[in-house]
Amino acid sequence: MGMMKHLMVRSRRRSLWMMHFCLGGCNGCSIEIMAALTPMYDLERFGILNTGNPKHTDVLLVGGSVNHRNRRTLKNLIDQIPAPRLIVAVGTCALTGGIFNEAYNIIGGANRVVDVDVYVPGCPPKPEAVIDGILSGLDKFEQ
Amino acid sequence: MNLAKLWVPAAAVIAAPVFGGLIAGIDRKISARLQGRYGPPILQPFYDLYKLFGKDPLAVNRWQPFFAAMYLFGAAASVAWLALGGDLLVLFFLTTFTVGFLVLGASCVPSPFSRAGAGRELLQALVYEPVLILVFAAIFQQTGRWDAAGVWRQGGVLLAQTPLLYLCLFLVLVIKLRKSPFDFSASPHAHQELVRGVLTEYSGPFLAMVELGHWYETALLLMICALFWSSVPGSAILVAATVAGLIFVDNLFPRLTWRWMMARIWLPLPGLALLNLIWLMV
Amino acid sequence: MLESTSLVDADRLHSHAGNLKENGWRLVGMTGVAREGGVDLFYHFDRELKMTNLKVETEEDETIPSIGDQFPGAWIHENEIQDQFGIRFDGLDPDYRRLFFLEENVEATPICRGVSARVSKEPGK
Amino acid sequence: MTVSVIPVGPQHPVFLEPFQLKLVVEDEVVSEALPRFGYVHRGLEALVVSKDFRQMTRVAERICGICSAIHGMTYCRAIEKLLGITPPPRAQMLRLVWSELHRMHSHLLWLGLFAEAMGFESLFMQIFRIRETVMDILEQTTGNRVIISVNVIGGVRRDLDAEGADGIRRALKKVAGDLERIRPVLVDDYSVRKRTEEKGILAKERAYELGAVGPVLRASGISQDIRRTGYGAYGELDFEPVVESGGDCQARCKVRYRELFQSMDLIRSGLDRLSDGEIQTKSKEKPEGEILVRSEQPRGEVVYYIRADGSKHLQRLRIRTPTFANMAALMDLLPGLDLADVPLVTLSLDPCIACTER
Repeated sequence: MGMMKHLMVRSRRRSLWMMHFCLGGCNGCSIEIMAALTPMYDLERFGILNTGNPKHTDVLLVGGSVNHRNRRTLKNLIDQIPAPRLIVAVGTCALTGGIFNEAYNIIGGANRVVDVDVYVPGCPPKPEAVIDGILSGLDKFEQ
Repeated sequence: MNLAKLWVPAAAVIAAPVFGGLIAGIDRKISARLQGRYGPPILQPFYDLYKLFGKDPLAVNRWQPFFAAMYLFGAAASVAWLALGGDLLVLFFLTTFTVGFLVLGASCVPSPFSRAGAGRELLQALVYEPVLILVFAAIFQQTGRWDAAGVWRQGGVLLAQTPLLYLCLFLVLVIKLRKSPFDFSASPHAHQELVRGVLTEYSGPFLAMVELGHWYETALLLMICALFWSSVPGSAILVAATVAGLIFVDNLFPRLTWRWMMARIWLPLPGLALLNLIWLMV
Repeated sequence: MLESTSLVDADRLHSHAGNLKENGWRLVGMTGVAREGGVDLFYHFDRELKMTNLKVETEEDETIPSIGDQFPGAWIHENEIQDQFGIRFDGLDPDYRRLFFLEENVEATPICRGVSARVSKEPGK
Repeated sequence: MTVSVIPVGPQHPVFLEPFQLKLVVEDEVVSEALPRFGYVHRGLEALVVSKDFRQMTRVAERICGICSAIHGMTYCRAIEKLLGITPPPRAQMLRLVWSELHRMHSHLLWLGLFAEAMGFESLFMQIFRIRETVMDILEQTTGNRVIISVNVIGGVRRDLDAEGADGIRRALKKVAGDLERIRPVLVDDYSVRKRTEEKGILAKERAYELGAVGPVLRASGISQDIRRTGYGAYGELDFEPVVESGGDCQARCKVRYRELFQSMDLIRSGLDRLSDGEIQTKSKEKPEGEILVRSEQPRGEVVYYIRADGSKHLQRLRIRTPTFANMAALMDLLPGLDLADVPLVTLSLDPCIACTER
């Protein structure tokens, strides 16, 4: 039994299917996440695969700040992700609302809607930082 | 009935997914290298599968897990049947049923992506099923046997007489394994119009079951390929070459549309197979 | 004051826009600027890299004729203005009824300094 | 006949950003399309209330990450006109160099996503590999990859030394070679042509009537490029807009592919003509007046309207972004398309939702 559990933790750490959802931001984080998938950075060597379907997702990368319309969309998406899941907020907007925090349609960072596990600061964070952020969240799967 | 004989299919049922998973892992690694990336470890598909079994089971309705299980069962039974040396015609019906369950599972949910994927899966079956039956007919024509065990014992290089048929079978493999340019019903690559089509609504353990079924199907099709050069080293070479060809084709093409497949592939493919068959007969 | 801007009445907007269209002008965009008691609406047109503008001075909550029938790309500009300034456009298609960019709980906001922004925000979560 | 409603988005792998297309589909043919926006709407034009006109440069850069350099430049140009100052020639030329590098990174990103929308994974990876060269040179010369923040009111923030200029030249040589190598696949390959030719045709007159801008308009055979107005240092350089006549996805792809080479030419001749001198004109004034300024972004013409009353805060800032203008064209193209072509045709207009909604 112990071995099965050990193997499960190992599998979860080695196989992360990710989805990124860009909210009200400038899109810069989104393209850096795309860049992290490509030859220079190659997320797949860590077993991280881009799925784009919440039902297949283990790790959700949220970029951008929450506004009044996408709040519900984000909540719906999270509800469709089967546990255990990891939620990573990428970029300053997703952390606090960033430069747009005072704008009339912005509620704030992603933590206003969901419980974020890892925060990756930067405007936008470099792909290395995104990779580091995802991998540093893996300890959540130990439990 | 000799009980000892049952060891062979039992071993095949255990070995086939390992084989199918390894093929998937090698495919991902080589594809990554072709794209200039480092790529995941070869064992990646097994990590993925085991992880999926550990996710929360979220089924859309009661039928979905049932159809996923039936698909897995059908695929495993086909492999067992072939390993048992069973009749090729029965195998043909078994594979048809297997696909049927996949389509049913995809159309029992309300998601339009899944349903559209199911429709396309059916169209694909329409394209490759006639070829499969012609392949079996050609094997019979050449060896005089319907049962796989007999065909294998007969030996010989079937490939020498059936190059066109083998080409058709290769295209069937491209379609069945959802490689570009025919990856429109449930592509493993996310960025496509249907968000994984047939598999959209499956999650966690049910997705793992479908994935496992897919590995059985991979193994089954490659076992059929092996019949074309029935000696151990021969079939090993043939299967390796076929897999390499699949990976290259996958990386050389963009996805085309099902309309293109119906217009350009649907009739020519069985036509080509038939041509080869007629050539065998005269 | 912007260069080459002509002030027109709301009810003559259609004929002016029609004139411009016949002469090969292209609708570039629309800008709303709030002032006390109303909104200044600018229609920007372009032809061979030269620009011309029409300016309509509207009262609060006035209904303006849509120029969507002359310039089919106008709907997106008009819907946005409708969201942000509360002006209605007559004959707008498709009409998002002030829900183009904003949710119901965010009221129309005249986005200009000096005019108070009316936003009711409900808390997140 | 089966009629179904397929909601593409707000989360869909083909779109990087949330944006919904409700498609009414009859037998996998789209009969009606209704877009839904507002998922990215921030209301940043209203930020002029709380941020002064110098801080707004940083906001303008963050309208959209893909076109940020040119947004920043256009905003600065507008304020400079209101202040009555002109940046020194060296700053003007540096702005051109960085704008064109940014255009290259945007176009390469688009080419990659376009390949991916076709399901051509390996081409996607190759194009992104080429793009990294451009990203590296942006990082080397400005310190950041995406939002390079080089523009300030009155000039640029960073200078380019001879080493940096040589680095850019070397990188361009590499990119040009790599791009030539993917040309047969991108333009001549049978299966790629099968997916892109005669898909989503936008006729010349219709494109003009709908107010389409940028590569979309140029792919439909209309030669329009705001850079031809000669703003900044563009007046000193000689170039012709890239025009194709097909109006389909293939033509839009070709326009952007050829524009990459055009940008490289502009950068090279810009670097050759780089004069010595200051990189910033300082001014202590506050902007006053009303102005309309246009620039050519990777996606087309962007229009800034600014009204200022001589105080620290602007009175009104209005930005008409290129995708905002192209949306009407997209809605005109969708009905009648095959479902499989919807992502490709949508992407061929290079929609930037962050720009559209601001």
